[in-house]
Amino acid sequence: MNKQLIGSVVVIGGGISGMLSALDLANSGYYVYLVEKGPSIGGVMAQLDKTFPTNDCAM
Amino acid sequence: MDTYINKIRELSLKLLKKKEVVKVIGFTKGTLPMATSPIAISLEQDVEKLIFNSTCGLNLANYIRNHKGKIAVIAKGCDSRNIITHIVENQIPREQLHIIGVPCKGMIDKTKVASLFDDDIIEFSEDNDTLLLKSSSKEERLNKQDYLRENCKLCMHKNPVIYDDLVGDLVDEQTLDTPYPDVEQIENMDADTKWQHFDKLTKNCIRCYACRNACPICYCPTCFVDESGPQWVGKGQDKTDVNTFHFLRAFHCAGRCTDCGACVEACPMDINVRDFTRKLNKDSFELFEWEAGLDLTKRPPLDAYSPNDPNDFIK
Amino acid sequence: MPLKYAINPDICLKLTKDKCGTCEEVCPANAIDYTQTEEHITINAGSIIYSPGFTPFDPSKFDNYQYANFPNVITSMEFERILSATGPTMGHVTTFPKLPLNPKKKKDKLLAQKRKDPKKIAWFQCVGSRDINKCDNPYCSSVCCMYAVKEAIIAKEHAGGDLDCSIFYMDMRTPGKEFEKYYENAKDKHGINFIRTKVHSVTENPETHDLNIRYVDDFGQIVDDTYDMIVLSVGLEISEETKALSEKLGIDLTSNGFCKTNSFEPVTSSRDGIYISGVFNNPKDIPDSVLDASAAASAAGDALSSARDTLTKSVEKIEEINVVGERPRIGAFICDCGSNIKGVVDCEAVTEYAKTLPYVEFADESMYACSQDAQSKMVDFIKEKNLNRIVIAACTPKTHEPLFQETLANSGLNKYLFEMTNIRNHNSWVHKNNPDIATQKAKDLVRMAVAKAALAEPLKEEKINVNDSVVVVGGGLAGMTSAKSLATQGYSTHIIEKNNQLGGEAHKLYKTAQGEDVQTQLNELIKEVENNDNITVHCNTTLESADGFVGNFKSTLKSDDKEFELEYGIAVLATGAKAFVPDEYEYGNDERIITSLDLDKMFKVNDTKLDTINSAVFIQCVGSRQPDRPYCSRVCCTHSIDNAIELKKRNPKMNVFIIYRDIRTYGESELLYKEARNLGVIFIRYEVDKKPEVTIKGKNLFIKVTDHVLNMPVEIKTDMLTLATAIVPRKDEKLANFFKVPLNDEGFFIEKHAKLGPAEFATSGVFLAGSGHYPKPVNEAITQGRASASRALTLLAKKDSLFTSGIIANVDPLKCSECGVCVSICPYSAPMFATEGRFEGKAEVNPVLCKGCGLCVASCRSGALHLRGFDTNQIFSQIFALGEVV
Amino acid sequence: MKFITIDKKDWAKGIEKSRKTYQLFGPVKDKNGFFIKSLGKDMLPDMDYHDSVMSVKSVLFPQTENILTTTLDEAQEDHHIMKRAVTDYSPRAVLGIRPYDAKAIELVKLNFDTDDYKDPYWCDAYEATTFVGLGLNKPGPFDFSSSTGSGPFNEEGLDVLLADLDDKYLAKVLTDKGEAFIKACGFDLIADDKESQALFDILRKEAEKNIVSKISTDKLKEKTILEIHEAPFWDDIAFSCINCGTCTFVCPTCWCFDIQDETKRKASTRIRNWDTCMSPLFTKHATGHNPRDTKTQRVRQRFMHKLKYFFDKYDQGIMCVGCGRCVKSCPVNIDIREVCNMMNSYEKQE
Repeated sequence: MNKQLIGSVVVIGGGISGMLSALDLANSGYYVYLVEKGPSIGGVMAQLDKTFPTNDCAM
Repeated sequence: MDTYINKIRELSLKLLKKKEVVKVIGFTKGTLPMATSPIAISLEQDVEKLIFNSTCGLNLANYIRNHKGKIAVIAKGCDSRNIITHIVENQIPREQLHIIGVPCKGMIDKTKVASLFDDDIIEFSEDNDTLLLKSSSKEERLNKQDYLRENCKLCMHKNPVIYDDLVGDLVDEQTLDTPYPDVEQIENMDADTKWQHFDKLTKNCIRCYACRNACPICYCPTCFVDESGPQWVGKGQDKTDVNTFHFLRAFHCAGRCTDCGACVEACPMDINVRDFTRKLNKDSFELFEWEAGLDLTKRPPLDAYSPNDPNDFIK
Repeated sequence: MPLKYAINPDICLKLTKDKCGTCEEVCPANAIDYTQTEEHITINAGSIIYSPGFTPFDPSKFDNYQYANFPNVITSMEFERILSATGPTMGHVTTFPKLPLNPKKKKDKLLAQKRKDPKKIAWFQCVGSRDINKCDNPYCSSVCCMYAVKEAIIAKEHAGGDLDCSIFYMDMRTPGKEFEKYYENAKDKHGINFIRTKVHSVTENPETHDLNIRYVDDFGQIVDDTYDMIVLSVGLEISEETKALSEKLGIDLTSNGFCKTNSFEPVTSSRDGIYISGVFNNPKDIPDSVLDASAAASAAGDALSSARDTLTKSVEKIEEINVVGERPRIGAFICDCGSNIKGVVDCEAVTEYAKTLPYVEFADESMYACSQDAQSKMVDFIKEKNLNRIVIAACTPKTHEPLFQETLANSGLNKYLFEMTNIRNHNSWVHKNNPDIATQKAKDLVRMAVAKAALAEPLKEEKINVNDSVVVVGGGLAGMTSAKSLATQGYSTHIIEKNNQLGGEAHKLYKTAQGEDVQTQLNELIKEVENNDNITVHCNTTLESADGFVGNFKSTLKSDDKEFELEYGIAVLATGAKAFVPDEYEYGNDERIITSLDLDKMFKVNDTKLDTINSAVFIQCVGSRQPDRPYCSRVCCTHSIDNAIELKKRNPKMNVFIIYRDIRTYGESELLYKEARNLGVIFIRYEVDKKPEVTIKGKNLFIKVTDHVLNMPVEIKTDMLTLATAIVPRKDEKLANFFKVPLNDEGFFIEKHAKLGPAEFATSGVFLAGSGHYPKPVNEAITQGRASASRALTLLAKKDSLFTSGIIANVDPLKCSECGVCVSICPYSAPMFATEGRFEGKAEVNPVLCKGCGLCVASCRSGALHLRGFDTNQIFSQIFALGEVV
Repeated sequence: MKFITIDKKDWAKGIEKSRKTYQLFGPVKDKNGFFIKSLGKDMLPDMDYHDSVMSVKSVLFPQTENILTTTLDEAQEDHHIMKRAVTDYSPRAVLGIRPYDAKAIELVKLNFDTDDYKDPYWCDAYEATTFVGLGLNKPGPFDFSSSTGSGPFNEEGLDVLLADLDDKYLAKVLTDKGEAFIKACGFDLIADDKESQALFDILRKEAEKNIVSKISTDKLKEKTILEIHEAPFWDDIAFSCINCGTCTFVCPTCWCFDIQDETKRKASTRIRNWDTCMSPLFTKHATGHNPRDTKTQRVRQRFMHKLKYFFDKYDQGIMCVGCGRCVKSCPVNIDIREVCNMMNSYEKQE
């Protein structure tokens, strides 16, 4: 017990969900490693045209 | 009219005597036959100077700002509506005002009357609905109803909306099926005709700004035309600049104008400035069911945002 | 469609045979590095968030829809790219969109020449979802109905109104916020056809490649029809790779490969320290993924709270140079954006032109102005040339302005001495075919930006002092969860609950959709909350007022006629919703007619009446999805089916009917639907204009409904009728007013952004969780509770560095006419009348409340209000600059 | 001195003839009143008018006048160099103006044409202009020109004075300029000097009988500025004033102007516009301070300038010719006659 906690988090997956987890943690005081297997982050949402139901541009 | 005058003097005297107010703002007789002039009476012996007749066409709400102590003001229907607008727009607190309401029977169109004569009118009097006029060359007896100002003909709020005293019985209000026939006429013009109409309308404007200065709702410390950084409007007689002044002023009055007619009354060039403001009054009425100066609790429609505001103009 | 390119090392000639190397030569940014190899890095971290996402279902193996063989059968993902302006057809909807697959293949080329604008497009729903015959995906993918509707509408927008769009579906599942309205609009306003059927087969006309389909319609008739294109609405799948990694990570999955979670800890995997989010958790759409993301951050952070701030670094602040009174010395930077701008605009000419403009001391062109090296060069230029205003002609300020402003700050310039003009989105992209005009326009835009920048003044950002305690309004599941997370991370939190106990509506629930007992878990959570030293619970308490702004709220609270005040920095609104009290189906006239929550209560107390029932009927959509309440209440389908299963389990002989409109068991809840049918629950569909009729005849209770299969009226005699009632918002206008947050037409709170800000409000410092946002089941309410906490935490963490924007309104008191338009019109209560001092009575703007929207500025007739950074003289000079000719 | 008889039948022909040499201005009816306007082709002055709404001062001193121009186009050699605006100063004649307006021009001249400084724009226009006046046979009830040193047949400032004798005009040629104009018209019927002058005298006396309105200015001079400045009546006079500029704009003697630079595209023009002491901008300093910040101060300034400062400075009487335009145009009926009398009769209470 009482092992020293490490104030960092690994986030696996750079889709919308992973990116936002990483941002929230980084903005609240934790060091974040964002790991993505592809060459860029953005995930499937980046491939969408518009989003339902507001027709906002997904990009 | 005489009963109104007597009552105005009586009430004013009472208020000054009891020191309920420090002054009474009303009209006094002018030096020309059809002229009256706003006056502030603070001495009891001066109440005899107060008069009221069909030539009191200016709006006394224009005279109630920046006084010390409580004041009384004589208010026709339109004056009272502008008093409400002033209260709503923080220009004077209600408590600082004693409103002597005058049920209005309409003001006369002095230009129209004068145009019957080639020379200057030297005498004017009225007896109920009859106007008596005299120049050095002729005399005319006129039916007052035929010589009402255009705004008075279309007025639907002759009685004061708020008041503390009344100087006579309330008069019957008219209801109109088409309250904006003049605007409709212009709306129905094609673009060219409309342009010509407005071009001709402001042709003689000398930019004296009497329309603005007679208007109770034009109370900005610095009017946009006087602004130099940035200079919104050129100051010369360039037609674009002249028209810009009139257009912008009208927009600043949108939803606030009571169509009291003081602007037209004051214009030395007989420009019917109401052609600008009336359109916006009509729009306020049709889009927001709004007439200015009827409600102490509501701000004009353009002063507030509601998600339910009409937005048909967004195509 | 990756945003960045990568080299496939298996094929690359340079890597395999050391030939070619062309890419290195042509890449203007020198981004190609052949020496990079795989590296193994070991990271020590406190927690893991696993968010691997999904892969779209591959329909190649479906032989009946012939995706692999017919060129005009495509997947929804492919169609999404076709609609996109940056996609292969640049947004033009066309047949044979994927061709030529291989330009050398003659057949492909010939087919590509047959391209035409489609007149009829069909969408097939549930391809790879809700299907165990063709694939093993019994779950609902939750998003396909929505995207199909969206694609159909956008396709019509792109192709023109006469495009015929038909969606073939089983149940239309639009249970999200504002979704039902969108669906109704698709039908009524956009004229999309919705056909409830499963298409049997697709054949192709070998000549035209038109597609013939055959299906059975609502009336049992066989219909043959021809379409130009078919879009397969493919479902979401967890990839084998993800499943394998999950096994390595040692986390339990459901039979479908999704992560197994508990409804009360919905983002926590079975392995300690690993949190999960996104579709891996359960099929879900963007806002739910976004909520998951923040919830996972909250859960991961909770576990590490004692180590907070130990590894993060803070940025060094550079002293600001005072430029007031200096003659403007403008640096103009023109960005090529690779070929994005330079491909169209003559950037060199624009740069040369910029140098000739007044006050421009220096102009430079760069390939990517946003790249690291361009940024550091910019800092050098600013220092070297003593620049005091910066103009950047590049892409959109929406994404890049903060970056450039940071660069300014790094070189000691106030970040508002900056003007950005968009010569990409507004220019090179739209004038692709007119490079000359585009160059001309770029010059115009640069000239205007320079004219404005010359008048830029350094602006001050006011520091916001943040009171770091939190008020959570509402002590239900969402509120308690939020409070718990915030308290765990060290913030003093108050829960304001109007009832005499915590727990809210959850007290009325029996089980979750995953079978957990609600009351046990709820009581545990209540105990945890009550025992947390950082949480103060105020029961029987109501909020009577709220003044102030982010970091500085102040409220009067009323508890048992006693009033007290509370100051706090953050508010979370978790006021929940309530069950609709029905006014139809004879409700209230017979004790056998009950609501879903009544039935839960019977289960909870194990009511003996349950043993006497032989027939039970559920009616769905009671008060939902009808004109006066046009939204779907989201939870009722699952709830009724769950209860139906419970009844069947208690008494397998019982006749159980569910009378429904669309069954909306989204995600893995679909499995419950399947189970219910297996157990013999009978589902009868009705239309909203043909509602079931309930009659009480003597001792008997009858429900008359038209059977959708037989197309005949049937009458069911029942011992119990459960009405699945709508969930209605509290429509708390008073509360909404206190915090200046909006309510939608139905009375649900409107979040900051439907997709990307679902747990917060546009009002800074106010957050949102639970059914006050939209009806939701236990796990989703808890997720949002956590998400709101996470969002609040990012704000609280910035406590000492929270500043207002410099772009705010200010008043010139000499011009103020005191008319109060600004005070009246401001949605944020920023302007007010000065109560003291030389300008008493004149308006003044509270910089902390001002959002810089400019409403007051535009409304001020007296010209007393100015928007800093967008002052009238700046806008005028821009306009005048436009009028000048190059 | 020379008198010419002009038969009204020959009037139009003569006028037409003068156009070869002169641009013509004269009274024209527009809406509800008469204005002195440039007479276009085939337009005749409407000599039956009584009075014009605006005075004749704008012929020499337009409400908006371009004075200097330059180009900002740096491609031009002379960019940013201010040059005098091109204005047409070819001969012009103003027909039918009333004697009090002509007198006003002489008062305005005191400002624009002095030994120290000659305003080139005004002086050039003045030089180019011939004033053909028309005696006022029947002055209106608000005309008080006889008590301001003018009158219905006053000759000051005129080049020709016409008397309307029903079927003919009798022209009194007063200057060389006048003579040149009459010649250009081809009017050559010389009338007897003595008889004609007698006729003018009778007409003047008849007309003056009509003037019922009078002001007293006799004691203005002996009062000190401070005395009148501090008189208690100013607040009362100013109360009703709305501070429009009507009175100053219609006034034939008000000469104040404001200078503005206007730039359109690359062309920059310096213009001068009529200004008005009624406007708060009139004396506003660049600092924002305004020494005449209140309405009362501005109203007082107008009357003090006209009736006291001018009187003291030039010793040419008051800066008012008694036309009565400001009295009739004022929206609130502030009457210069009353104010003048108040100032004249004011005795400081000890």
